[in-house]
Amino acid sequence: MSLTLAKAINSGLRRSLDDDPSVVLLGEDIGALGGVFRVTDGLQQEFGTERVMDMPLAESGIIGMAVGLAFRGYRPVCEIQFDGFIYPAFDQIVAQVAKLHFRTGGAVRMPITIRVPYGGGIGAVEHHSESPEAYFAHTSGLRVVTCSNPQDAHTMIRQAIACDDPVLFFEPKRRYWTTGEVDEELDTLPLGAARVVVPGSDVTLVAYGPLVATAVDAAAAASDGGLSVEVIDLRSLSPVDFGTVEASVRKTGRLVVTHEAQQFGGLGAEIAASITERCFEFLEAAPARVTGFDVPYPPARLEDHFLPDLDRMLDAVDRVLGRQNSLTGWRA
Amino acid sequence: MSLTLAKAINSGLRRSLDDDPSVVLLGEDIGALGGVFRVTDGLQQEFGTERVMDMPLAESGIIGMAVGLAFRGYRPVCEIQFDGFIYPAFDQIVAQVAKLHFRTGGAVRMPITIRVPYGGGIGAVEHHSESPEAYFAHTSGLRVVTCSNPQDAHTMIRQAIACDDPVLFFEPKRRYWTTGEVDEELDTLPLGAARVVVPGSDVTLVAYGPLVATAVDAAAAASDGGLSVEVIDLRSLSPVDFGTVEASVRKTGRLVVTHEAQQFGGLGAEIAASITERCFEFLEAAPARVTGFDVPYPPARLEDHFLPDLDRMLDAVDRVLGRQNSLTGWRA
Amino acid sequence: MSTTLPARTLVDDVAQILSPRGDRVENRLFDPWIADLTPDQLLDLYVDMVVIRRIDTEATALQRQGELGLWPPLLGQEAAQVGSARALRSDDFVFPSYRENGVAYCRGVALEDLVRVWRGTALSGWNPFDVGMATPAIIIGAQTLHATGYAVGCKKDGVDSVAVAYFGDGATSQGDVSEAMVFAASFQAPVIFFCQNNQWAISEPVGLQAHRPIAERAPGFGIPSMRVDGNDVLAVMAAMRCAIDRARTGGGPTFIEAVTYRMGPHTTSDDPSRYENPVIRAEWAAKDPIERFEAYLSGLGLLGPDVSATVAATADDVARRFRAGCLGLPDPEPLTVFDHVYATPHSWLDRQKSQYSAYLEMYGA
Amino acid sequence: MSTTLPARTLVDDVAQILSPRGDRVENRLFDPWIADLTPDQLLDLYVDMVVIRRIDTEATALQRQGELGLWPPLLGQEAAQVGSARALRSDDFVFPSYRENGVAYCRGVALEDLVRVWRGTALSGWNPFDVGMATPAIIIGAQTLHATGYAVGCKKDGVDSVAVAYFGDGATSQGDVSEAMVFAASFQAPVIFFCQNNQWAISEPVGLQAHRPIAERAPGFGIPSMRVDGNDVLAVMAAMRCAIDRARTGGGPTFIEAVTYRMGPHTTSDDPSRYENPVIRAEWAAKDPIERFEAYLSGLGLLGPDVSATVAATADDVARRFRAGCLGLPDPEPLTVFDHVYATPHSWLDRQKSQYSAYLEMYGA
Ligand SMILES: Cc1ncc(C[n+]2csc(CCOP(=O)(O)OP(=O)(O)O)c2C)c(N)n1
Ligand SMILES: Cc1ncc(C[n+]2csc(CCOP(=O)(O)OP(=O)(O)O)c2C)c(N)n1
Ligand SMILES: [Mg+2]
Ligand SMILES: [Mg+2]
Repeated sequence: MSLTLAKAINSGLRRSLDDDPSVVLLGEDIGALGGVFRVTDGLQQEFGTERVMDMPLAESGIIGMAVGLAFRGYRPVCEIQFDGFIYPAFDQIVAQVAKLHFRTGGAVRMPITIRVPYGGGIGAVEHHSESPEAYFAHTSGLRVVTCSNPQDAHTMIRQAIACDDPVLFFEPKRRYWTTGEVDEELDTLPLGAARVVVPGSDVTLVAYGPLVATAVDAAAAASDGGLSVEVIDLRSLSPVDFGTVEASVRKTGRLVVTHEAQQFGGLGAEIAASITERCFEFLEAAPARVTGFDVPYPPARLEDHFLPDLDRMLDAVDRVLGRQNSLTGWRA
Repeated sequence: MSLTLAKAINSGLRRSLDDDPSVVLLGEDIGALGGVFRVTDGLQQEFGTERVMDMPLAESGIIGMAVGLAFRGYRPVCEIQFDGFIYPAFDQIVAQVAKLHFRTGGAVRMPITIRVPYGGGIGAVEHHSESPEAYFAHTSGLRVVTCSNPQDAHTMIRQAIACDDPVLFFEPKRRYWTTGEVDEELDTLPLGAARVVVPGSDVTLVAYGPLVATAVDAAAAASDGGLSVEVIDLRSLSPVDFGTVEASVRKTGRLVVTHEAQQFGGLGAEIAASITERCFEFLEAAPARVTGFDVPYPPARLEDHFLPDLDRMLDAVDRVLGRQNSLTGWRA
Repeated sequence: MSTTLPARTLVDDVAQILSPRGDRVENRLFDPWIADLTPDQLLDLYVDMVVIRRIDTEATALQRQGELGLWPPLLGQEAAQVGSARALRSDDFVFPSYRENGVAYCRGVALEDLVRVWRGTALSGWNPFDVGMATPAIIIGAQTLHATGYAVGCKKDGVDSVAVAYFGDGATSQGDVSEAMVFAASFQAPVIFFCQNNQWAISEPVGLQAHRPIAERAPGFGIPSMRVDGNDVLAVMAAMRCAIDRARTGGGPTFIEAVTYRMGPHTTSDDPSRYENPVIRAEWAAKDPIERFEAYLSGLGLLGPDVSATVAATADDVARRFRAGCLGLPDPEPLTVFDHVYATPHSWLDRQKSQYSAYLEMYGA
Repeated sequence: MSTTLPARTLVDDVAQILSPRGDRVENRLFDPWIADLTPDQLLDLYVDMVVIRRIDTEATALQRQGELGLWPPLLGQEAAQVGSARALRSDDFVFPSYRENGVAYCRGVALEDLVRVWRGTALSGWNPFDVGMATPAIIIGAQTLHATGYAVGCKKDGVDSVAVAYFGDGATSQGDVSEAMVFAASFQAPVIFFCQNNQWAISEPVGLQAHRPIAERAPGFGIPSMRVDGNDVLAVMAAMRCAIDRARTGGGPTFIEAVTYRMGPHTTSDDPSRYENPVIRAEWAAKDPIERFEAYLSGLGLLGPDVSATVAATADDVARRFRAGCLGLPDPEPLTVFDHVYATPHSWLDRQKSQYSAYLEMYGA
């Protein structure tokens, strides 16, 4: 079945609602409207207002109510309408959702999934293009995942909902309309596993979510130039499947990490630091990062500069290979 | 004048209130009580309830109100009672305080200082021992600093308040009672600069806030064993003074970073990654991190395990030196 | 004139000065607050509403033509915005949401500045201090606290300026809005909470947010409130003037619920056919704020064919200039993406800028 | 018995069944709700209060002796806690703050489990599902949303269990508490908001949080509320039973403000001499909940010297067991610091645990 990424999540939600009566969907405008991206399209009609509930306009309230429902044995799936609107719920996520299982010595489970359309590239106004994943990956007790294609979108949302831990599920909104084959029965990889999407031997290029497609394009371009770039789709950001990344870097000796999020203190730093710790002696060059700048997400007319693209990825590939690149001769 | 770190901040606040009529202090219990750590002791008595204002019990409200006061030309200094209570204000900090200057093309300044007693080691109950600095260091538009001794506490709080950017000012609560000389006129380092507190040549040990004292002790212990450890007090976490760290690592070739905060996605990752980028060829070993574990802050009777101590720092020093250490022979 | 309001909701029914058909209704509380309006001033309110509707329509067209990324129409809310904004002084300060383009026009924002944000060339269209109005706040409810803090500052400064927070019915569910009421009451801040209840928060009807009229919420926080017909420009202005007077004279905060209807989509991206009942929509169409005021002014003999023609010409002219201004907005220079993150130098970001500048030099800007 | 309450605050004055001197006051609304209480049940309430005060005193002593890191006394709030908790069924669920140790005792929490958190051996003292009560919530106000969500779940399940959120006067300023009222009203959740207004949030008097009685806040959210003398165990129980009955029978949420006084410090770390007016404190001492009930029971002839001696002996015994339980609590094993962060394996944390285990092996645990 060929589906867009948005429809693949929709069908994953439908299957989860079907399979488990404790699953409930909570969010703003997810009912009659089907969500601003139509990811929940038709689900309220099909499952009723007790399973798919429009929520008052208060993110802390939505997550706090999900916590109470989880106490009662429910498995809430919350939609945060856009990345930039998750912060009012930060306290409930970080101080309650993430900590309750630990706080209660395992007595109270928080199988809550928080769906967040994230990232830029859609020409939106402020607060609609952010990549806040590092805040949550730094928070013990949470799992953080993101998908890059329709098949994963479908499988991973179902795995996230079925998971007994709280999961932040980041959806690459600019890829909602990407089409691909979806097999509802396919369940090849566990939720925490990364995937090598392009095998290669010269450089390891780690990406996730919206930038996987860009990274694959970069690898194709590099291959035209005779370079073999291995692209890894991280999929899980907490935990990171370092085994897969490490195996690749042991082979290539060179690592480039890319994400849309701001660089300072972002996931790229953790991946670079961890891989350096794990296979320092295999590294031929310092890992390079290709990320959004350390500025608030800029106005739409500037986002092409902010967002990592194929050229900036290739420039970093050149850098880790010690070839001529934009920083050759650059001095602070 | 010899002062505790808490009193040194108190005297810094007093000077700022004296020097600039636009400075106002906002917080819970900062008036008659003088704050739960007495950091604002006597200030409401001296400056009145219009300058030192007890706030209703709502952190988002406190920071949101500070934003409005900043619009009106004030320079608010907000106290968050404990680290774990900053999250209800996360949205106002991340989406408003951090972004308003950028959003308005420089028209609106946010010279807001947010004081946060942070870190563990005082045997407290949950939410009273956290180290959330990485969330804010990852947020473009904010500056993040922390002090480790009374002199810096005094000077830096005044610099933070005088700064036209928003500053998160993290106060190492378990060092509030540390005593030291304070010269109110001393103003040696800019707010963004790190300081070499123990010179050395074998290993660079980077610490900040509450762990600087521990790092200094570790350096002394190492020196008894014939090792020369250079200890850097980072002071500023955004921006990090990489120049100072880099100069040290170029000399030692070995880096250990320590903080109480959880490791995954913490500041240690950024420092390790950035230093690796800047002086890969000088590194003799992968930078090592000595941090809190990736668990929610544990109950008091377990915090000695969670918190980095002298022994764990020395173990990491051994590791970067390639000596026998706890991970020798360890396999995942 | 008295500025004392009872602690509980002032008016249980929606207060009007004009009926939906444009007939003058007696209102003992409100009448004195607009008794001084001259025919010229009445006409000005009318022109404002017509022009703002014209701008709004033009903006929707510009979006459809791909010239704007997005636009949040204020169709139907002209009276709520004009009546409230025209009650303010220039030294007052407005903290709007994203839908207050009518208010912005009244505050003197330049035409092209209205669309910078929606065209994506900037995150703010204007300098807030030039017009006494902050730029659009997109995080729902956050600005109510800013208005409260600003008002506390006015009080500290000993001036009688006031702050106004604009927000919607949906916003009342956000914790920040309740906290703003707590703080405003606690510090008796000279702030007006102006809620345009347009019946919708995107697809969610107001009944999901509140089981009681929204105006009833404030009194429990110690803030008097009024419920007013938001499609009646005179009633809105009267309520606002009354609230402002209270604030200026030390009476503290007031809450106004302007009951209106969002006649357009939530934004140009929205599709109300998925959730809106066309019958109810039609009912509200019959209460149009401009038609109502037109009828009233015609009754007063203020709106002959000449005047109408002049107003139409004015609106056309504004629309032309608005469109030209929009199309003329330049794209920002690449390296400005690094500007104004900080007010003072930041070593990390300065380095990043320098590196990206080297990158642009190598690969061509 | 009717469960309908008027939308507005039920009682403008603080409702009582017993005067501070222990005299029975007629209360037409409340009387029926406690008419069925037998002499034994009345005596049980008394014993609960005495025992809880004894536990509380003992805990303060343990803290002074260095056996507890901290303790939040509930001195003065015994009636508010016992009267409300004893109105509940075992299948109901309580979401407390940190001060509800009296409530926890009534729910059947084991004595040593009351102090695990305060001794620092665990972050929770008990399994919430064993006693129908969550463990202490320290983030002010957060638990009110949990109670609301839990109540929505009860409604979904078609059971008539209810949820209760306990919180303080200071908590009412937090956005979460207002949001909880929005959600509870919107979904007509069977939840009771039980606010112990003990006049203080650490050093801040309730007047800083609210200019109107706290009970007045709920009606604006569409939630009926009651204001009750929190030092009158019968009045508290009556209000709570009334609210619970409404919730069980589909009447939705109710808000109860129990007006009381924090007779101890905020916690054992606090120093009220810095901010408290001793005259007001003395006034409240005269309204002590236990003395009042004692006078009432004595008047009924239920509290002779024999009974009093038995009660004292019971309290002493509980205190002895409480102390022994506290001192007997074992320290947790080092590697348990990694347990229960996740319910399912997490590669990063598992590796970290393995490394720390190697470290402990090398350097000795
Ligand atoms: C914190 C936050 N959550 C969600 C949104 C998405 N959103 C934008 S407008 C809107 C509805 C707002 O409704 P209302 O307050 O009634 O204002 P109106 O749009 O009707 O003028 C929502 C949910 C947002 N902007 N901010
Ligand atoms: C979010 C948050 N902010 C601040 C605190 C610190 N704090 C602990 S108790 C307290 C006062 C609470 O007052 P109230 O709600 O009246 O409850 P009481 O202590 O009187 O029972 C404060 C400010 C906290 N625990 N959580
Ligand atoms: Mg609305
Ligand atoms: Mg209290």
